[in-house]
Amino acid sequence: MESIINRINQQKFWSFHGGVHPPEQKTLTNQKPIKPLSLPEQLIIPLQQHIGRQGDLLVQVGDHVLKGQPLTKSTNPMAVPVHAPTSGTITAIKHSVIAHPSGLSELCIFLNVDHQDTWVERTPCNDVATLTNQEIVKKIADAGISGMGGAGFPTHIKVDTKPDINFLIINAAECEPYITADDLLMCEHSESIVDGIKILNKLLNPAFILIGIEDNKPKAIEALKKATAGIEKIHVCVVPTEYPAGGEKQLIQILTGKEIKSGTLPIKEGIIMQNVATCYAISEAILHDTPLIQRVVTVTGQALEKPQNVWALLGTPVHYLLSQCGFDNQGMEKTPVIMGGPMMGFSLPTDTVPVIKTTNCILAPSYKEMPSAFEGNSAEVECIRCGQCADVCPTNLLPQELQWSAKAKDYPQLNKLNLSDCIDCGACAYVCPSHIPLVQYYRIAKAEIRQQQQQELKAEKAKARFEARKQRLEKEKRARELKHKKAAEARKAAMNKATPEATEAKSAVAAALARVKAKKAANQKSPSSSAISAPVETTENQDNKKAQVAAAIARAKAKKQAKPAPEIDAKENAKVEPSNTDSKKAKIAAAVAKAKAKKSQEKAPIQGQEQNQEQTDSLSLADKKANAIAKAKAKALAKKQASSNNDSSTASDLTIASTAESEPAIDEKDAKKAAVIAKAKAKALAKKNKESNTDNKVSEKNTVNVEPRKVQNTSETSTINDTNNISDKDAKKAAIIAKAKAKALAKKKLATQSVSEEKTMHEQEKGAK
Amino acid sequence: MTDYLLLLVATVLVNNFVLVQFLGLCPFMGVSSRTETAIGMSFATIFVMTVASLLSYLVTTYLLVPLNIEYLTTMSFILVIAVVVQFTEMVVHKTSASLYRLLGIFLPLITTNCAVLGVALLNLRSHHNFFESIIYGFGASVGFSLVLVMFSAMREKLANADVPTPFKGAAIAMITAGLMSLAFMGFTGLVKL
Amino acid sequence: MTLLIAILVFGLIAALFGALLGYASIRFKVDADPIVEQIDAILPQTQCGQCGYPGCKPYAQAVADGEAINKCAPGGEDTIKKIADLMGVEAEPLDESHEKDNRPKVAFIIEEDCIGCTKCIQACPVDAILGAAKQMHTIIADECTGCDLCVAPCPVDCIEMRVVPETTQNWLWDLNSIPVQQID
Amino acid sequence: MAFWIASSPHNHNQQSTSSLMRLVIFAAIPGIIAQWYFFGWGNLIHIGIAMITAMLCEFIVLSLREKRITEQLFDGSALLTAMLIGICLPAFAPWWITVIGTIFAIAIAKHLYGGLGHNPFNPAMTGYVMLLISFPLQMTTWQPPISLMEIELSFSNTLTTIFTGFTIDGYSVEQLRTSIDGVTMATPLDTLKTSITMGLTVSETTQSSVFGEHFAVGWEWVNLAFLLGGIFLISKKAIAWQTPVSFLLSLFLCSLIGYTIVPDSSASTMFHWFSGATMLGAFFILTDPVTGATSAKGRLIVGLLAGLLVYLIRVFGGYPDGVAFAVLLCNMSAPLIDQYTRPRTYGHSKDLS
Repeated sequence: MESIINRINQQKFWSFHGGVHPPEQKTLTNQKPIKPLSLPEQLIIPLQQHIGRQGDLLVQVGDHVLKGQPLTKSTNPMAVPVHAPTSGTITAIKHSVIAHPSGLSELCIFLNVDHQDTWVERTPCNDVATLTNQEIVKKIADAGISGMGGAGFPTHIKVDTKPDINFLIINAAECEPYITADDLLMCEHSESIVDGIKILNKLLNPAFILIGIEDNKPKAIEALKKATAGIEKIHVCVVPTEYPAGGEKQLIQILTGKEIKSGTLPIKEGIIMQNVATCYAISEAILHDTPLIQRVVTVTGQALEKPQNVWALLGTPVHYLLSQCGFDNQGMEKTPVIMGGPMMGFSLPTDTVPVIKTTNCILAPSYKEMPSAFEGNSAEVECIRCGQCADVCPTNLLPQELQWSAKAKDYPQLNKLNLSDCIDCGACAYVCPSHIPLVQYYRIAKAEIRQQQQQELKAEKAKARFEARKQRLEKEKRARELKHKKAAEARKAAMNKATPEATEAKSAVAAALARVKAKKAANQKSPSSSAISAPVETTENQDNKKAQVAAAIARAKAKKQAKPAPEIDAKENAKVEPSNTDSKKAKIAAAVAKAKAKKSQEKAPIQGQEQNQEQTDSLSLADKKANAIAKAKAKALAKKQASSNNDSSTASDLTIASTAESEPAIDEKDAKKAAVIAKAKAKALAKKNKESNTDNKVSEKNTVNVEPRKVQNTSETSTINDTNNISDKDAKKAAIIAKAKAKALAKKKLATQSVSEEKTMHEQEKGAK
Repeated sequence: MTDYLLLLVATVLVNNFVLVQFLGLCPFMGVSSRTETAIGMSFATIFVMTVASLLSYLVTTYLLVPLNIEYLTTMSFILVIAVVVQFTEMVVHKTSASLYRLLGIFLPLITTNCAVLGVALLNLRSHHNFFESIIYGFGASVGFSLVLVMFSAMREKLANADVPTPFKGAAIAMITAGLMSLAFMGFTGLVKL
Repeated sequence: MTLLIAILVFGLIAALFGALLGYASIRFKVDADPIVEQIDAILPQTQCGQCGYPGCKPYAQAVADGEAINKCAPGGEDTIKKIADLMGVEAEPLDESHEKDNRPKVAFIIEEDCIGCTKCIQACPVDAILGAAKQMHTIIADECTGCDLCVAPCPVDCIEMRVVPETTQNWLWDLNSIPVQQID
Repeated sequence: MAFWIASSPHNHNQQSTSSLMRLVIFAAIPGIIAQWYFFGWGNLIHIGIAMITAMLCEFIVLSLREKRITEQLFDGSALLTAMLIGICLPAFAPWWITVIGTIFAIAIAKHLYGGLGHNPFNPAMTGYVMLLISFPLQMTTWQPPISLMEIELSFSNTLTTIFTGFTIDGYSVEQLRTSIDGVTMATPLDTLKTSITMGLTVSETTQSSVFGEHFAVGWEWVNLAFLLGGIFLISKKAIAWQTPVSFLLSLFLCSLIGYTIVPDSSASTMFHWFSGATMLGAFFILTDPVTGATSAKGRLIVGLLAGLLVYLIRVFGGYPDGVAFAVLLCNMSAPLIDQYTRPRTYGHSKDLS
């Protein structure tokens, strides 16, 4: 400890293995001030902009939101909310391409900017000392702050740690070439950054605070030194410029000489690292009650006329930033636009991708400055084992051997070679004379290993469930045998003596017979009876059951009759379909028509006019029936829910197929079950809402745990969506609600769950870094 | 002492059983696809060959020669070797089930490994004394193990190589063994006994 | 005379060695063959029965007894390779009677069509279907192994196998499949 | 025009394999010039033959294997192999020796294993050793340094000797190899070995004219030139420094020990350094990354092993020079050495709890 401090005081630091010196190109942007951008027309705000979970939606399409208003709410510790970066109207909530290397789409809020830029009411805090630590942490969480350097780990989790902290390291290294966002932020807002550091100091109370900064930012060093002049605890540590000195583990090694054991977090060594931009965001959030809605983005590269750092609102599409900086891609056959730096950034498939909390750079290189960005993998030749990759690897891996194993998909060998310790920095691929995209091979291998591990976990679980089921079946079988034996004995006894029991048994048989008869009768007159029973709110379950039976029979009938039906019929039916106003009806009709068409293709058409006639008749009948039944079902379910909402006995109401006797985690299972049930329930509810738009009362009554508003949301959003997607969307929305409910049911579980989640998030962050 | 040392060097390198005398090629090709297996096999073979050459010396000197039944040499050697191999197999099975499975058929096949019988017979032919026999057996097996382990490491590396299809697998392994033999020619004349 | 001596001597040696081996066989006795457990650990535990055995464990037992190693369709080439490694045999291509497409799938119940017959619940080997008689059923997607054993029993064909959609969580870094925007 | 997806990192230091190969070839030029200066045209002609054969062979094999011919043919690796074979061969060896050796090196030692990057043995040395074992007579037709030769040796004379076995004037190889004092010349290493076997001491042996003033006429300068080229390569970071340094050190130590124990029958340390193929082996052959060890520690071990083997074979073995064999033996052990010299990955220290 002493020696570490001595060395820090002497500005004599350690070094890490390897490292490279790619052309820095920071002069493109580091001389110009950060430019505030005018408001774009539309913002696209992804619900998830960090590692962890996405929050629950708080707004709906058509809502007008104010600047700084939260758009999502976090119920999970790993979720952080997103806020409206400016005032405007929400025009859509739909899937859109997000800032992720995969170019996949996720749920985004589309905000049409009204150019008023009206703030929500804010309560600035002038004195941090008046706040308790819990309040600060809560404020950080509510401001939606997640790590702004790399992977975007929720900050409030990182600062809410208990053990003694030796070092708080502020990562200002910014080792990636081209990027100067942190550099300029430090130059222009060093006071705010130091305020943020002070807040972190209050929260964590570390023994030392080290600011690690590379020596290629003299102005920022100056500014920081000035801002921290009076503070004993804070040391500005100027480290030599070398990529990747800004990696978490590398910076720790440089500043303290310590290594973080593989698979653990720095906190285990009493070290916490925060990015400078995060410090700035913290001070903004605490002192000015400004949530994280904008950040500095370096827009750079020689394909731009005016490369510059800008204050970009989160959600600003990349094309807006590029056009503001004079993007000129005329005469370029390929246009690589990279989000992040040239070493670890990813290229974008489209320019509608929005800026998110972790976006620190948009790079549009010209062919001349970065030919390899245009080549892709085409330049790859055979590895000659030159070993340069191993010389530059900051974690001292053997990239070359990893590459052979990754190509051969030899995962055990990859684990043996510690592939998981690779930080994806790209130094190896940067120096590879054979131009092998090493990092890409590792990423694929890592993803596949992760998937395999998940599959193994799943297999284990499946095995346990399978065994449990086998045991249960065995038990049931034994029980049944026992029962049969008893029954047989009882019957024998009854035969012998005409006891009252015998008559009872007889009556039971008679009752059963009667029931069957009743059912049959119901079959015959089902169209009318169920049609009637649906609108009338009967409280008896029997009707409901009847209706369902009827539905099944009707469907079966329809199926049967559909068999001989010719194809024309199906077409006719399809023609009739659009005229149906009720979407539900239409869908069922469509399904029936589909089934019919399928069947008619399978079987040779034996045609007859009477048959045809009959067929169409029953079709319409079936339509009506099905519709009515669906309604009835929904209502019955809703009712049931209402009655059993106060207690959690819903689970016992329904016979659940899976018994959890042998499962160790009984609570968790229950919760899950409840979630599924709730999902089904919620779905029925939603359907009902949709169908009979009038009764808000029912939904209000029904939702003790679930907020009425949300249910409405669900139904409304789903109506605007494409009807084909309805079931899908419904299910998803319902799942969200169900999750909430499940949580309420298993409050105890939540704590442990979140802990484990946190762990996995940590791991993910590490991987991402 | 120097003689023994030279004998050892000669058997390990100069007259390497596998690459120079071409004995024991079956397990050399068979269990060299993984280093781990090869090392296991090496230990098993070292044990078997050393003990077999010791026992065969004893059997020859104290049974066959006094009783004048040298014509049964081969038979008695086979008996000795078979017992030692069986014993080794049991021990390996008990101590390391995975190694047992990895070695598979090659473990009992040490019995028919010509190197083992070869060691016993060559001992007899070169009129080695008790210690020489042991050293010869040990040296031969160490030489066998050395090239086996090296070869297995090479084959692991080769597993990822882009070998033309007709030469994949055993073919390229044979070529590699040939080239190794070529390299071992460099030891020719190193020790003059 | 020499012949007799030879026979005698060899008999003695053989008896001695026999005794040694006999002792060793008791001393170094190996109880069970743990290979079945190891194979079972490799199998994907979908319990789908596509191999012709009623579950993964029985198939593991069968493989240990010499059954072909290429019958596990859900496991695919990976599993075959691992079993081959474990058993010390050459890996074979997947049995041709299985379909090639072994992307991960989960069952999905088209809930509008479900009549609540519970037949699928009885078929599910891992209790991943939730529902009751006359109630709509649903699949617990997290628990579903994609064995498709529930598809056949459904009387109204309302269960289908859906390929697990690609998300940012399970994306396998296939850069070539990303559709890029064309700009003019 | 379209957006373009590529994997990170997006920039690159713009080095390439072929430029690396070219650099190695260029670095060998001083040595070749020295060889030409002291030994005449022989090796230059062999290098030429070998290069032509290598390119043809490479072209045929690549087209048979349906590879990207244009890129792989000119990556320089085949030329480098050919050059090394040409340098190593005796100057008067017949032309077909070169052709066979080169074909063996390119087709069998390299392409059967999958081409550049996959070959476990150094192709040039494999070809050389194969020749040495198969054609011992032709492979010992060493030419004495020009200064010691009786017959004037012009380019055309050398050429006809290589292709027909006789000079234009009808001298045979044997006659050419006879020196002024009427003894058939051998390499200094060969001479040393023969005389020591005959019971002469080193000091007696080195009276022979092949040893010249220092260690060996011509050879010392050739080795020095290769040493310079090697240092250039190290300074350019084209080769790793560990292998040559540990190799030379190991050879130095071995010969020093030998010299200290039996000074009469041991050559000096510098003789070992500056005769035979020591420097060529140290900087141009052992450093071949494809066949060597990959980790720094591994390289050190390979160098030590090679030094020991070279010394053992030179002093005790049946062949006058052991570099080629030592290289092959090191190639053989490199994968095993690699397996046991993997560096400790960050965060995997034992004292981290």
